[in-house]
Amino acid sequence: MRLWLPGGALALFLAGACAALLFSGKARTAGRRLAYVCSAVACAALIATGAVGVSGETAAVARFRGALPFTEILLRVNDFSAFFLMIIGAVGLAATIYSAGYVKQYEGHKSVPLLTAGMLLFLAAMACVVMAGNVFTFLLAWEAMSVVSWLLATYEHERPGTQRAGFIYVVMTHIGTVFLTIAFFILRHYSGSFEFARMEQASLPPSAQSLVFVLALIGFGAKAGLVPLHIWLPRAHPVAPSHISALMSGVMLKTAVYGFLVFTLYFLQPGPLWWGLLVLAAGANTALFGVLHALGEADKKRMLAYSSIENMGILFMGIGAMLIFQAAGRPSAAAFALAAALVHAANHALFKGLLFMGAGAVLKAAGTSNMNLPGGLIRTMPWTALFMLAGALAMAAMPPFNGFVGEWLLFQSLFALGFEGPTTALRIAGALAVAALALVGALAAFLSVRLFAFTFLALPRSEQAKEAKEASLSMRVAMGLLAVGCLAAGLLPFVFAGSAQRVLERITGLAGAAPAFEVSPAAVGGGTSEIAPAAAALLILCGLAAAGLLTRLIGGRTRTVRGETWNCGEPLEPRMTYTAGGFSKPVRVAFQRLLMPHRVLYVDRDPRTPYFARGFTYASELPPLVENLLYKPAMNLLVAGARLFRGIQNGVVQSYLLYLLATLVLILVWRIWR
Amino acid sequence: MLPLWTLLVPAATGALCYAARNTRLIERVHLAGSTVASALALWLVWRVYEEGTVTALGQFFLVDALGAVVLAIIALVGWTASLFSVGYIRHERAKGALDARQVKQYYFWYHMFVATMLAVCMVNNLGLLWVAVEATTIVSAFLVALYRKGEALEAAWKYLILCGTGIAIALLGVILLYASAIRTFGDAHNVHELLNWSFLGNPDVRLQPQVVGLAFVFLLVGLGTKIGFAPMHFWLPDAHSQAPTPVSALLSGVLLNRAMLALIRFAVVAGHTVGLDEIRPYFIGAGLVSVLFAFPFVLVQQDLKRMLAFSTVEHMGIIAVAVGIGGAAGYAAAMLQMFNHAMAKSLLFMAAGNLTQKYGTKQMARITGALRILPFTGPAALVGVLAISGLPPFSLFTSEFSVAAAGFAEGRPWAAAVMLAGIALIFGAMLFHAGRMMFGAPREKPAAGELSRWSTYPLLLPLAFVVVFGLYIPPAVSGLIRRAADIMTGGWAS
Amino acid sequence: MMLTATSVILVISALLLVWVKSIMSSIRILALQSLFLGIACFALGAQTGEAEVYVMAVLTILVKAILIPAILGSTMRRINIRREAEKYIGRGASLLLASGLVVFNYAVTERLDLMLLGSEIRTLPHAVSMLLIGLFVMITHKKAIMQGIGLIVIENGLFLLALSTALGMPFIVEIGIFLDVLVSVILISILSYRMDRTFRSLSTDWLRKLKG
Amino acid sequence: MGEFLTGLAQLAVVVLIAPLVTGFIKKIKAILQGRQGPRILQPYYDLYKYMRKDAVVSRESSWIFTATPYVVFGATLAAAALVPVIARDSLLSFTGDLVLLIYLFALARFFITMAGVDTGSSFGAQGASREMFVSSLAEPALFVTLLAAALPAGTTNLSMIADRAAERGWPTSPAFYMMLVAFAILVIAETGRIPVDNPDTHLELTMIHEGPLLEYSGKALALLQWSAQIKQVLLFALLADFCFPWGMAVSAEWPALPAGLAAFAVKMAAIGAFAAFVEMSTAKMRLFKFPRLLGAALVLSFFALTAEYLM
Repeated sequence: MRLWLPGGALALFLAGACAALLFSGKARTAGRRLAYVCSAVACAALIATGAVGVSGETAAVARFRGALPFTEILLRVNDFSAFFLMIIGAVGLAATIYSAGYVKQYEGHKSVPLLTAGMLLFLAAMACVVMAGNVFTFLLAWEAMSVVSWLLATYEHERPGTQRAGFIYVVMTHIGTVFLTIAFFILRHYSGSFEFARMEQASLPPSAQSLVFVLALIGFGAKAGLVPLHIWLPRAHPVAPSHISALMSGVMLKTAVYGFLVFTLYFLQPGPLWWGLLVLAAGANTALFGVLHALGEADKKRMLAYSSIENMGILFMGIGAMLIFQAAGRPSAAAFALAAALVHAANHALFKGLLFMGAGAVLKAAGTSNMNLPGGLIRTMPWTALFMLAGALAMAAMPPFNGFVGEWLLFQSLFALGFEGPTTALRIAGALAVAALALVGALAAFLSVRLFAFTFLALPRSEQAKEAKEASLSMRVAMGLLAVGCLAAGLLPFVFAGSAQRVLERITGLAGAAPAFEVSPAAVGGGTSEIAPAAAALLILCGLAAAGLLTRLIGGRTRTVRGETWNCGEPLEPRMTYTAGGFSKPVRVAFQRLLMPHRVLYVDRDPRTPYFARGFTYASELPPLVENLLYKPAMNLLVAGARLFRGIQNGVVQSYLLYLLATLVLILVWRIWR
Repeated sequence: MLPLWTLLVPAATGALCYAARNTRLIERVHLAGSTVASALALWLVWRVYEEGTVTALGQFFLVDALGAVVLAIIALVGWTASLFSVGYIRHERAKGALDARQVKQYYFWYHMFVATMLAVCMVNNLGLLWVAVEATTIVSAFLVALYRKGEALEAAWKYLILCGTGIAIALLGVILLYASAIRTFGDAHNVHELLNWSFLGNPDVRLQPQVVGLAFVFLLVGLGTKIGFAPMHFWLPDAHSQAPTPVSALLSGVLLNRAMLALIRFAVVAGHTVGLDEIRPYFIGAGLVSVLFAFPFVLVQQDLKRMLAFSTVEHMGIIAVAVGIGGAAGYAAAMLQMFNHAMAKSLLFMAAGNLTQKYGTKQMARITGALRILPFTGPAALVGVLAISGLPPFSLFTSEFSVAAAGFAEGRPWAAAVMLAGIALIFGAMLFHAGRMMFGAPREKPAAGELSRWSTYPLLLPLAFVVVFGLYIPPAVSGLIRRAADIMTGGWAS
Repeated sequence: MMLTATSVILVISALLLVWVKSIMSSIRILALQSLFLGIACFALGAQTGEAEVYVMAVLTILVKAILIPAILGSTMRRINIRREAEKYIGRGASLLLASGLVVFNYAVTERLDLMLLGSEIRTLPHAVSMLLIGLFVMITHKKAIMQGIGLIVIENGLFLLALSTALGMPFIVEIGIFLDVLVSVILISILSYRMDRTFRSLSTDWLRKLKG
Repeated sequence: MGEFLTGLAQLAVVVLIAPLVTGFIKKIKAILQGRQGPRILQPYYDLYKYMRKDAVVSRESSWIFTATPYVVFGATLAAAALVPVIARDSLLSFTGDLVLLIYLFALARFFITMAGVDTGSSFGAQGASREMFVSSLAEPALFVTLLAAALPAGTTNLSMIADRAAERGWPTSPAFYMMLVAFAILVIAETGRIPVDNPDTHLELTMIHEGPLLEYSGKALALLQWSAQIKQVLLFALLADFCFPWGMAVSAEWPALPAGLAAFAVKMAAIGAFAAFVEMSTAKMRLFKFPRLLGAALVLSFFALTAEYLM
């Protein structure tokens, strides 16, 4: 495994960042362009490392001695981290190309070199998290990633609400990191060293195993956005510049999945059944919560953030299924479930990155990310529309695209859980998971139609939407790259699944087992289960051809005429078309027990007659439930308690002397008593 | 004779400043004096690194590795604070908050303060150590009472009374220690030599356990008041917020380390007779209480400098927990934490000074958009806040990580876990305030732009230390810290 | 033997301080107390023949008995108004409390088996009780100056302890302690003077603005 | 090679029979309502008529509007290739084609709803919104029912499920009947029959499936109607495969295929009659009563599942 690839990539990132910052004044654009080149080459190097590393052995990349024995930086690439390096490299490459065009809008009033350098450091930090070889480096890279992404998210801190969103984000991730640190220290206690390689051989007693598992779940759950710990995600992602939120949603959440899998696969032996059940339940709950709230959102980027929560929920359902199968001693089914999770992670990175970039392009062109205002952009922004359509189809898990592969695998493993789960309770849990995943899948389709249709189709509902211009070339190239990636991953799933091959073997213990997709868990039925989306796509194509041929054959040549849309005889106005809010209204009504939407209807009564109203103003929005019910009361209690406690410093010298005397007497009494 | 010169130079500069006529001359003398003093101190530290321990005037002065680390802190922070105070005092003078006489008094007491703090880490006799610590209190009380405001007077009074009582209780401890030393070794050695660190520091010196245990309790409470451990810290926020900013930087960054050094020396002595395991719970208890006690005050704080003062209480707690955890790793972590905290806290206080002078208020609610208005101090303050809350790329993460690692290694997992939780909570509270101050659209009232060259360049030195020490600590520094840790474990091998 | 007698007198004088009403009379009691301490030190010097003890005796009388009361007196005169030394709790109650403290202290110091320091030393409980009374004075009195006086009573108690257990601290340390006490008294008087000029009263009720 | 030919034959049969089934259902409904009703072959004539008419496309719509009919027909055709109708194994059968089948229907529905919104008319968008609403409620119940149906076979391969179901003979366990009722409700919901949606009406407020098709004309409308009919046949065939799969041809020899075809015709007639009868006996439900109906289907399928587990 060539060592200089990952090392070179990190060096290039840092060099690029410095180039962007140092070249100021006249040479600013040259510096920035150099930074983009460095970043692009570095991302390519990451992809290459990943591709090579997936099959290769663990290889140490760099080791720096620290002052104290355990503060030492160690970077290494093994097959598992290589898979995630590929994701970081791919989306990083697209984001770099995209940012070349996107940052032009900040030219005048914001410092662009800072944003470019920040992005490069962010990519470097994520790569380091995945390549960390010991606890100190992991925590160093993990927190550096959080801090850099926080600073990038609050880049436009003039806008109200950005600073607060950034604050909530960085505090929640920091508190999550405390859980991780404690888990790492417990592991170190039993394994005797901070090296990950040594920690893998650690044998922990069951109680310590469960404690470390729960701490890891909370720590990484906070970063991945599992429901009770998700409140930062829908606030932080929308405020960040679009290519940064693409990186945050697409890639940063995957580093949390990487961390959790490193804990469950490498550090801990297969644990009891309740582990898997807990993760499955958390995943299902997160997925449902995410998709329902996404449907309630009017802001495009907030909706995409909630959809990221939903996809992370699906991912954790896959991991939950894997844990259950591992606990039940069914390694091949566990490998299948893990393949589902990993493939979905890669696919989600691709299509979520694409959608955020598309949203950024629309935001730049139409000036607003509110979905009810723009419309009909497909005429002015055809290319962005085409790529966004690809992204939307992938998000809705439609067959020819990559979203379907992940969901298909997950359905298979959940069906397997339903058929051959170890106990009846788990089978019913499997069935419940199937129902939840089906509902989430359908609502995701609802979501992606809403996302695409009400931005690009129908009539433009605002002036700015009318004169929207097509996104710049670099943005289109980036989006095109990702769209092609989605389609390719959809048609040839073996590429991605195959790359996770060594990891799957590691779980199943059978070296050289049939490739991931040929692994047919007995429960899911005999026969080869290699998915044939390629075959399905082929079928659809020949179906298209047949349709064209058939109609031509039977009907002969016919002309098409451009006419008026039927609107009961009146000319069609943009005001009459549905809005995104109206489109998802039935779901909000059906699930109002869960969502508790807040509606305001103000009727402007005509004073003269009680019967006629001059106008209605109607507003409906989904209150952030978890925040209102869980976080706000806790914070109010904390602040009230702090204010009460603050009274102890009452400014009176005599009382301070009394405290001093009391402490002295207290310690003396304690000493005598001991 | 080097230690004697290092003491005399600041005293002389103080006197000269007081004598000098116009402010230009005072500033020039002040700068020259502080540069020479810091250079001498650093040279002394280098000699300690070379020869192990430096003694002068026949064992009157004795600087070991432990003292050298603390000496290095006063050298660096003292120098930056003196650079900063030139700009600060000019601005205060221009604003009319200080008249000519007060400026002269300021410089005089400033150098006296530096002199007494230098004495604490160089003096050999533990009794004189107590006298030096008492002297620092009195001298800094003059500095706290510099402004002609009611609050400054109130803060100085509380500072004097509380620390005076605390120090008196500590004196009780020293007397008991000395009495038991006389009782056991009275005849063998000359009476004056019994209280010397060179004598009491040896591990084979055993005094009477009960007496030493009791003495340590008085010392802990007494010096604890001076360090600012939780239930006895009430003077600290008042004194640090009312003092002129360079002085509060010295108070927070340096003075508390002196008291901690004294407490550590007495702990090492008590440890030899009573055994470290009995001393440890005191330190860990005081440390944890301080860390947890500081959180509510930081959360609902309105005054910027008071928030920084409470953050100092928290960090003194962390150092106490590190010393309490003990072992080579624990003590090394404590020393590293002491150094890093001094750097980060002085950076933050100087940045806070700029902010308060620029916005003309200490209320955090009225400071917004600092990143845009103070292009250098804003980011420096942000780096300071991130560093002080222990975020990785900076030095404090390394030391807090090693404290926690030592905690888990030495079998004190719960203490380390509670400490980590406390640090995270205070991080949230501080960032809440810092975020509101740094970000946001700047109002038009305070015009953008830094105050003066004097107020920005001094920030560079601590900023460099905070950032560099995050990833790479030069072997010289880590060697010194490791040797200081050996002293704390094995006692002073003469 | 002489030492234990003087220490009893010192404790009584401290209790008297708690009882007395006006500030000037408490300064006089303080001077008296320091004088007794000096005499006891002089006697001890005679008994042991140590030169240093003599010097310390002279110093105590000079600094603590004469100089400090003079400084405090002059500050009070400069404020030129006869002041009440009101307390938070009435005279009777505070006297009761103070003596209660002394009794508690005697019970405790016995249990602390400090007799290892020398069977013949009886003055340890007295010293600790003077410390407690000093603290008590500082806690109960409203007037700032009284807190200063409480501080000096504590210093006297500690000096007594040092004398009885170890014939006083090493000479340089004693000089240091005297210097510190002297400078802190000077500082207290400056601050009280400035407090009077800013708040026109010495009561610590004015010193309550810095909260939280 | 024989396999491939039978698969193609099956595909042709499904595509050709689809309009006949719709015509048959309309005929049965007419007879039950006591009127003569259109002739059974009327759908064929309609399709032929549409094929030859010129199309009118609204000015606001984009290329998606014109592409939708072909994508929908293609997806339905692909779905037809998966479902075993006459012979046991369909043109393309692999484990997990059950999931692919449902997602192909979802792809068709995705494009129809987009076309509905594309024209900018509120009827299309309203129909699209309700179509997605119904399908998102129906899908969980559908998946659990399929899980319950496929449980005895233990695999998600449609052909193998049909084989296992055939060997089992007439089931006696109550689980089967609960699953059957749930499956029936879902088939009606998916094909847009009366209790859920009225296929014959063009009344703006009630039509769900017809809404997006409002703007279509000419060849496009023919394709869309045809694929709707094919989808209906496929769903009926799915119901037949799971619940009464007897009579399907096992091998490609001479006597098996026509017998399979005959059995298939009988089954389609039976299910069509049942659908017509249901349409006659119930009125269309209010939109926000659907969650209750489809929730009932979900609960029924869960009971079937647990009963199956406990058996």
